[in-house]
Amino acid sequence: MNIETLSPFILTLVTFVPAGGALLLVLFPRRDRDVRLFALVVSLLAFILSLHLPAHLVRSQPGFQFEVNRQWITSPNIHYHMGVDGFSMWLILLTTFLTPLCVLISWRIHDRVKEFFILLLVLETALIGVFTSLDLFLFYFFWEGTLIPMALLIGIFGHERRVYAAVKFFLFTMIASVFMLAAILWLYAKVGSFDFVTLQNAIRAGQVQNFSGASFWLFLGFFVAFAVKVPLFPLHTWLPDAHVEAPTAGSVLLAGVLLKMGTYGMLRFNLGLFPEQSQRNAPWIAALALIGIIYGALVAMVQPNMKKLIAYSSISHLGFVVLGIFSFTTAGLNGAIFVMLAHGISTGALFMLAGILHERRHTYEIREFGGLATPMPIYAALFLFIVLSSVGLPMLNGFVGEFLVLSGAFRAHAIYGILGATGVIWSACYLLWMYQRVFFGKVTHEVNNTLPDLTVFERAALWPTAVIALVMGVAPLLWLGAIDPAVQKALAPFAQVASRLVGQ
Amino acid sequence: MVPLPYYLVLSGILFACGVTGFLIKRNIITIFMSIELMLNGVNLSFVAFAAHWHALSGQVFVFFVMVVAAAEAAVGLAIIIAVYRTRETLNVDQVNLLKL
Amino acid sequence: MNGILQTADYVRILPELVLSVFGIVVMLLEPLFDERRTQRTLGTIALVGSLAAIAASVYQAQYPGFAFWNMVRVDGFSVFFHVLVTTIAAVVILTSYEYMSVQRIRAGEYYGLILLGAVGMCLMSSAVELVLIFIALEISSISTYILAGFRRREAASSEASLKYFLLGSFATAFFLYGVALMFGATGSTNIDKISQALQERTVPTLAYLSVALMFVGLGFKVASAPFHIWTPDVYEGAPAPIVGFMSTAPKAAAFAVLLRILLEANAPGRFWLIWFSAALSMCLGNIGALVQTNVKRLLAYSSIAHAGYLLVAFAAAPQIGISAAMFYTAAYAAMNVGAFAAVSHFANAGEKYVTLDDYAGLGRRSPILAATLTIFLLSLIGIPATGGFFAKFYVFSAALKADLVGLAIIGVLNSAVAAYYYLRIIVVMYMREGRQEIPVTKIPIGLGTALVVSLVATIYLGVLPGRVLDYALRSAGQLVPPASAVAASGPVAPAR
Amino acid sequence: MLHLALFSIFGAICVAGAVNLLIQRHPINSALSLIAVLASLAVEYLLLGAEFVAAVQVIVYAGAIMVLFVFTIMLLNAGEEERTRGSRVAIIFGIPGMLVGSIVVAWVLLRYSGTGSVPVGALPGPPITIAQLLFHDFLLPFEVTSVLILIAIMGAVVLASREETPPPAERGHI
Amino acid sequence: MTPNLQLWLIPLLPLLGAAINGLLGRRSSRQAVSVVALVFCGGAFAWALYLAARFSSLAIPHTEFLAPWIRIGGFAADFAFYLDPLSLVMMLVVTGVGFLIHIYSVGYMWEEGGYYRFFSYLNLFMFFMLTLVLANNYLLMFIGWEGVGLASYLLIGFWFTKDSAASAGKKAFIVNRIGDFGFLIGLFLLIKHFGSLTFDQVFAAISQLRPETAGAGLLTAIGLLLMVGAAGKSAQLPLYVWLPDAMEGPTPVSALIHAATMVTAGVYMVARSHVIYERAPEALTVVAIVGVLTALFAATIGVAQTDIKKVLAYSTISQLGYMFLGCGVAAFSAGIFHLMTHAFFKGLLFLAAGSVIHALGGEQDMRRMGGLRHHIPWTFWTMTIATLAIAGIPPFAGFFSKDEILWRSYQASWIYWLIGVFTAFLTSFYMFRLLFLTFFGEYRGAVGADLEHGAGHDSHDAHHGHAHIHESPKVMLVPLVILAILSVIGGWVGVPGSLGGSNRFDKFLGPMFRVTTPAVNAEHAAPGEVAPPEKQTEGPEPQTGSGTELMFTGISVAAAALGLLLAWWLYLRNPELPQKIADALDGFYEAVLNKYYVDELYAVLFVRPLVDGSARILWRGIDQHVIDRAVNDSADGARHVSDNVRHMQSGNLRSYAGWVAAGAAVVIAYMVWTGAR
Repeated sequence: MNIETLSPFILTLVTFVPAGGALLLVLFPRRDRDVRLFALVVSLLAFILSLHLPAHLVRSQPGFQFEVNRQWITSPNIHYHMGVDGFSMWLILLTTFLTPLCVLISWRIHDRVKEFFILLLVLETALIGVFTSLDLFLFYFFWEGTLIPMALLIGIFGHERRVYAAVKFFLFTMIASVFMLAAILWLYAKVGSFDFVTLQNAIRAGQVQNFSGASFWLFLGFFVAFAVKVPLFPLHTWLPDAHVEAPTAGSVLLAGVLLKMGTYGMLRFNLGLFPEQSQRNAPWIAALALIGIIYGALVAMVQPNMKKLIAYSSISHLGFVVLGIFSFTTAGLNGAIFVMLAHGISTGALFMLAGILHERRHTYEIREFGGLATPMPIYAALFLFIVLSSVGLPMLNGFVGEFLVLSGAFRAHAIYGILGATGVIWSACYLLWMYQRVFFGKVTHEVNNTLPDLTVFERAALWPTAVIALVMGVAPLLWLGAIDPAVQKALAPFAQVASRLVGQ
Repeated sequence: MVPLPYYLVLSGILFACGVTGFLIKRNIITIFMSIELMLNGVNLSFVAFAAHWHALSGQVFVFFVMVVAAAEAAVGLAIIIAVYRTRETLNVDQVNLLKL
Repeated sequence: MNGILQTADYVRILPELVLSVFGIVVMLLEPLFDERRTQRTLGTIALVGSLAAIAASVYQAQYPGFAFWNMVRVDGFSVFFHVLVTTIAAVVILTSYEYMSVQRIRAGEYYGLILLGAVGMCLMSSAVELVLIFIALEISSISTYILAGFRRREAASSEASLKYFLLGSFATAFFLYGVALMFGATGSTNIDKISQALQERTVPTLAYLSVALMFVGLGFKVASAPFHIWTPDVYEGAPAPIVGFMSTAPKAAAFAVLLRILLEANAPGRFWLIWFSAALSMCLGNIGALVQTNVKRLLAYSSIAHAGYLLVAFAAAPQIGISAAMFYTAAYAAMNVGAFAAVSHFANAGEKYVTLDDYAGLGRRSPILAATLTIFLLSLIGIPATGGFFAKFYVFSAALKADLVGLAIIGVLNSAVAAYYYLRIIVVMYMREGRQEIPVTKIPIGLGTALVVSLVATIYLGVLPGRVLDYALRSAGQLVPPASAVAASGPVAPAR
Repeated sequence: MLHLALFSIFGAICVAGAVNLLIQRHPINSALSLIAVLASLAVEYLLLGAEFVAAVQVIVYAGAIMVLFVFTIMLLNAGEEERTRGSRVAIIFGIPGMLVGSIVVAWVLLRYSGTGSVPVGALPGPPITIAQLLFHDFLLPFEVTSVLILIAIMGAVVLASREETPPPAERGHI
Repeated sequence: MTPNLQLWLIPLLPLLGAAINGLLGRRSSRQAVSVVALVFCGGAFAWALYLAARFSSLAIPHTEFLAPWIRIGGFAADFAFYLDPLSLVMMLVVTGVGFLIHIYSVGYMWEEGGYYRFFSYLNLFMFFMLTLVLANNYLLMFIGWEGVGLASYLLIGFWFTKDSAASAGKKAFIVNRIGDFGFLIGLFLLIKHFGSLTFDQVFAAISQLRPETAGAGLLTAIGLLLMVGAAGKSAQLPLYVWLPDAMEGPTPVSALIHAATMVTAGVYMVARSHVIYERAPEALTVVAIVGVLTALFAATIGVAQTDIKKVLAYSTISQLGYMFLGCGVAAFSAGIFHLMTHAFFKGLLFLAAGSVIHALGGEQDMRRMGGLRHHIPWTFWTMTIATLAIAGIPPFAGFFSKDEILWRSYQASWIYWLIGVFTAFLTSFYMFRLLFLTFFGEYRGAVGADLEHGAGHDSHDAHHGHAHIHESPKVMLVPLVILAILSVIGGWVGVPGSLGGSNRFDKFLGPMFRVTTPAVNAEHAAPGEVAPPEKQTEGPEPQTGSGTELMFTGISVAAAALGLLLAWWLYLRNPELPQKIADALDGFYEAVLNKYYVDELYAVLFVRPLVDGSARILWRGIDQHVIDRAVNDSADGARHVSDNVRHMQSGNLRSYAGWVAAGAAVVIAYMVWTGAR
């Protein structure tokens, strides 16, 4: 059949293939091995399907593509409206790319295998849905949809304090997102539609009555929900717990994709719907982002627990993203997206690596290790590679994004760039120190002498991330080419806004 | 010639007495009686209003109220008996198994 | 009104007729069967009865209009509640099968009372005459009083029944007083006449007073603060299936009455009354539930909170508000009946296992039951793709349409807080290992069906709520004449 | 004038009876004072011209319901009620609430104009007309009350019946 | 039309080698590994030579576009290479010295574990270094910049089981990062104001800037920021601390990375950015001052070191200081000249030292050496040549380059010169001290006795268990010899006019530094600037000064000779004297011996506070006791409230009635109030 005819349905397919797989999983396979294989196949299928997007995305055209828009519920006027642009497409690919790796890395799970993979696949669907949906209701639908499987993954398959972590995670995000719900409902009550584009036009045209009064609160409503997910500085406290307790695959998706939901939301909705408010509130948001960058890094530096360290490092990295977004510069936004992707890859890989270690030693405590480079050289090499990519070494994925973000931030306000750039130092500090403590020196604990090196599945899970990390660093244009037009479009309104602000 | 409000106030007083009884009496049966008292108060105002509006429907209403009262009485007393069987007391203050 | 009754008159009370006939039949047949067979047979008959009643209500929908000289009015609104109530009755009967056989409850009276109680509830939703409303109210109340006390051996059960009964009659007296004063204020007990009277004349203070008193009475029935106080005790003491019944059907009916009286009769000065009652109910219910350890009691508190959410819809603009409320009652019925069905199955004989600790590790021991219960709980939280979500969603959007931003904010915050205690149950079921071994029996057919039905309903309302919403919207349109809609939206003004 | 006198006398008896109901500590006394209240209320109905209601009041209430009460009291041979202080709330919130409420109500009622006064037998409620209403306009409620009573009977039977059903069977593991 | 020179071959060949060795090396034999490494590295060298041969016939500067890298909005940074005299020189030095050291390493590392790792790292380093010198824009340069940092991190930590080595690597990387931070900010400034990072565009834009337009301040800022980067990479004050520790790495690494090539990247970058510096005199002054101070400071420390490699390390720092001084006085070509010669003799010194260590089975402490000249003559002689070169004894390479720098610096300010000369004296002193301690006198060490030296050298010990000191194998000696030759003749390309030479080197490089220097700037140089450097920069040799220049030359040579004599007198004539002196001024001596406690100072000032502060205040303090606590407390608070609400449910019927009545009262009162209004 002609591949072009796929385009209208592709998003629906990509989104719901995993869920369908999960459904089949409920019904059919019984033996654990089949379950694993099936999950792998499904997630790979989703990945292959998602490859259709970059292949057929018209890069020159900034608007939404592969759109599908059907009436779902007449009253309230809810549409099944999906579409992607340069922003969301890559995030979808990130999701579909990471999920098979999660399946691989979770190969060793023995308890409640079926439930585990069902939850994983459902989670994937919800995540993809968040990035594809253009109807605010649909968006909220998927947004909340990610909550349950993630919470269950943490709570059922996690480690010692898993329940506390799961509940904390659930409540934090839940409470935050009801504010968004309120804002969405307000918009609906005034405009009578959940459609992103419609709302955007209505707001731009100023057809929403007493919008100016409410806009700040609406902005805040959305922002709080996203800020908790990111997580922005004072709201981050759920993240370390969630990460430490989550099973490896959970952490990978949590850090790799879930956090991006927040930044994506800021980009799409806060900037898309409330450019003026975004401009006004940029200072304190950027301040929080900077605090997050430095604070996260410094706290990460002193963590005795490997996973906690990585968790705090993601706080620091996501700070870059927020900083980039609220710099309102081309470089900043491009960089922000790129950091999202890069962080998704490298931190995802880091969590996999940590998980591999945990599988062998059942601890994340750094002092339990040391000198591991001797017993497990390949592991050490890959770990180093990923660490470097996360440190932001040029020619690896981390650098491009951070560089763009910082230069954008610097262009916006020199001080942003300068403070943000200190992050470059910190990241080197905490990651290399951790690496040294874990891998260098003599083997301190006898147990570690006998640790086996990577298994086939683990390699299969890790190599792709390494390769992608390299490619992203060497040929970022493959990504930026699609991102840049979307960025230009997103930034278009800010010219007027700026002028208007000056006017006032 | 009696002003209507008199009747109404009288009914109100009866109703209030009923409420008070519910609040202060310990014996379940007496509490139940206070409820009857309230109903009667209501009945009085029904009749009074009926007279005032020259609408007999008010009186019919009273009739229905009585029927209901009778039914309630039957059920209520049955419940009271059931409670007494299980708890061996008629003091409400001691019927507080379910709390918090 | 001429003196002759047409068949239409009977058609318009057909569900009630069917129900009462079957109720009587069940009651009469009871002595004819021996102990063992009685349960199932009578249950089946009762089930058939309620199904027939559903059919009757659907059929009845083609004959809208007044019957028995303006006693009852059949319109979309009443049909909606007829179907709802009868369905609930059917599901509860299904749920009760196993329960009865375990508890050795006398089936005849049990099913009879459910069916006859349903009669009262149906009448409540269709009656437009205060006399009839009062009697119907009493029917439903009294039957639930009795059902609450059905486990006579348990002190808790009879105590619940007593509390429910005394407080119920107490509240009824208030309601009755309100009716009397309304009769005094308008000279009529017919809702339409009342609304006319209230519109043409300047509203006398007496009317306000009577509305207040009626609100006390009905507020008690729907368990809205500050008249919610009885709920936890009664729900804890009463038999689980019955709690499922009385937390949904009479409530729905009472809400129907409240809607009729407040909106159709266009009761004056209701706005802030409802506003505060709603806010208070939500807060008290949710906060109270946070530390509960008894699942039935916890759900009781949650039902208070849900009454609050429902009242939010009342406070909103009439038409959309009514439809929102109707949808909410349906969704709430679906999930709550389901939840209590699961609870009652798990509670086992004598309702031993009702504390959170008992639920530990349920996810392992009987995954199906746990999964279904989880879905109901998620729906109660208001997670998308469940009826509960759309219910809340619709209510709050109605509130925001009416610019009740404050109330909406309180509402969403509460629903977020509420997530905590529902989540606790889920957490305990899946993330804790069971301590003592609790007998988990495999789900019997009746209960299974009940669960499936409510599950399907919950999901359906969550994924494709369109039809129900539209229906509710239309019937709400019939219920509220535009004139009163305008008048009613008057009090809304201060909210801005 | 006579009318007012009669009203006041029997009104006084009503209130006295009601108050007595509250202060009497033995249920029987309360029941008797309640009967007094009911009786004098019947007279008030007569004054208002509702003969039928008055009659029913005496027959149903005084005759049937109160007998039921007394019977129950005897059955459970309820004694003096001991003054347990189980509830502070009732005193702290309930009584004031009651007072406030009744004062407000009384104020409304008194200030409720649009009433003339009611002459004796202003609205004769002869059985005929009552029947007219009852069996025509109010036919449905009338019929429905039968359901109500049925329920009441069933309830009474279920709750009060003493027949021993064996205790619930414990389900074994499956 | 410019022919396609396939410049990309030069960096990519080593990368290929690195990849092959890195991925396949584990399973292949040492021979195969060394062949791969040498072939690819040598290929790059060969190609560089070929280019050099063709150079005169090329259109210079020559830019070669390879592929796009980052392009967003208007900004673009591509994979494009840039060939001009400067990069040619650097390229030749890097590939040439690099190649030699590769050869040397084959011998030196033969017994080491992780042989393939070593060579793949080494090739990787070559790749990054060549990218650095060939880049046509700052961002690509930054790739190389960070990349060489990575390579040095890997190579310093090559013996990762040794904690000191691991931490040294980390330290190097992080300190470099601090420098890079400044570099980055500089780049951001460039982007913000010139919208590009490509050398041509940036420099063109800058030459457009009239100094009276506020450009000067901006350029100064950029210059200073870039200087921070350079200081980090080239181990200048205050960021030099990583280099001495870096000696934990294998000696060839110290030779290649920490002496010959990487550390000179800073100098290269400053020279490359000369357009900026020429317009930012203040920045240039800072460069000069930092350079001269570093030179002196490091030299003083070098005097007291006992570890042979540490001495060389500090001398490296000091020599780098010279180079910066050169650039700082706008004598860029002189700086580069010294860079080149230094690459030769310092590389040689390290290799020779390595050969010594090799011979002694890992011994690095000069106090346990001595009298080796008979055992390892080749090493001795080459080492001597190198020492003479670095000491600045004519006609060895070091003499010419150092002398030129000193002369130029004098023209800028006599203080520079004075310190420079004194440093020259110190240099020759500690270098000859090293030479004498190592090769003269009688042997003080004990090879074969159990040696407490790093795990990395275990294999050495194992190999040289029999106590006999032996000359290194040919494969190690050949590079020594070649480098020795270069250290002798290397300087002759730049014989100054005063010595009858024609400074061909300067003529070769000079133009590219001269072209962009508009004479006008001379006047506009900031006031108070002693003898604005532009005047002299690369101006036609002031023949008049040749006399004075000769005199100064004489002085510096004298200083060197003096150093030699002093060393001889102290360490050969009466060897007990040093100890006496040390005791005499023990406090000061202690300080010098311990490198002025700079590391300790940094630890106290920065590291400790940072770590403790993060741990105590940020993590335990804010994160756990404020934020987390707040969250949990609010949860408890909710539970508390809930408990109170529960107690409404006293279970007493009358209380319930009370609530209802009260509620009813409120409702009634409210409604009546509304109605009565």
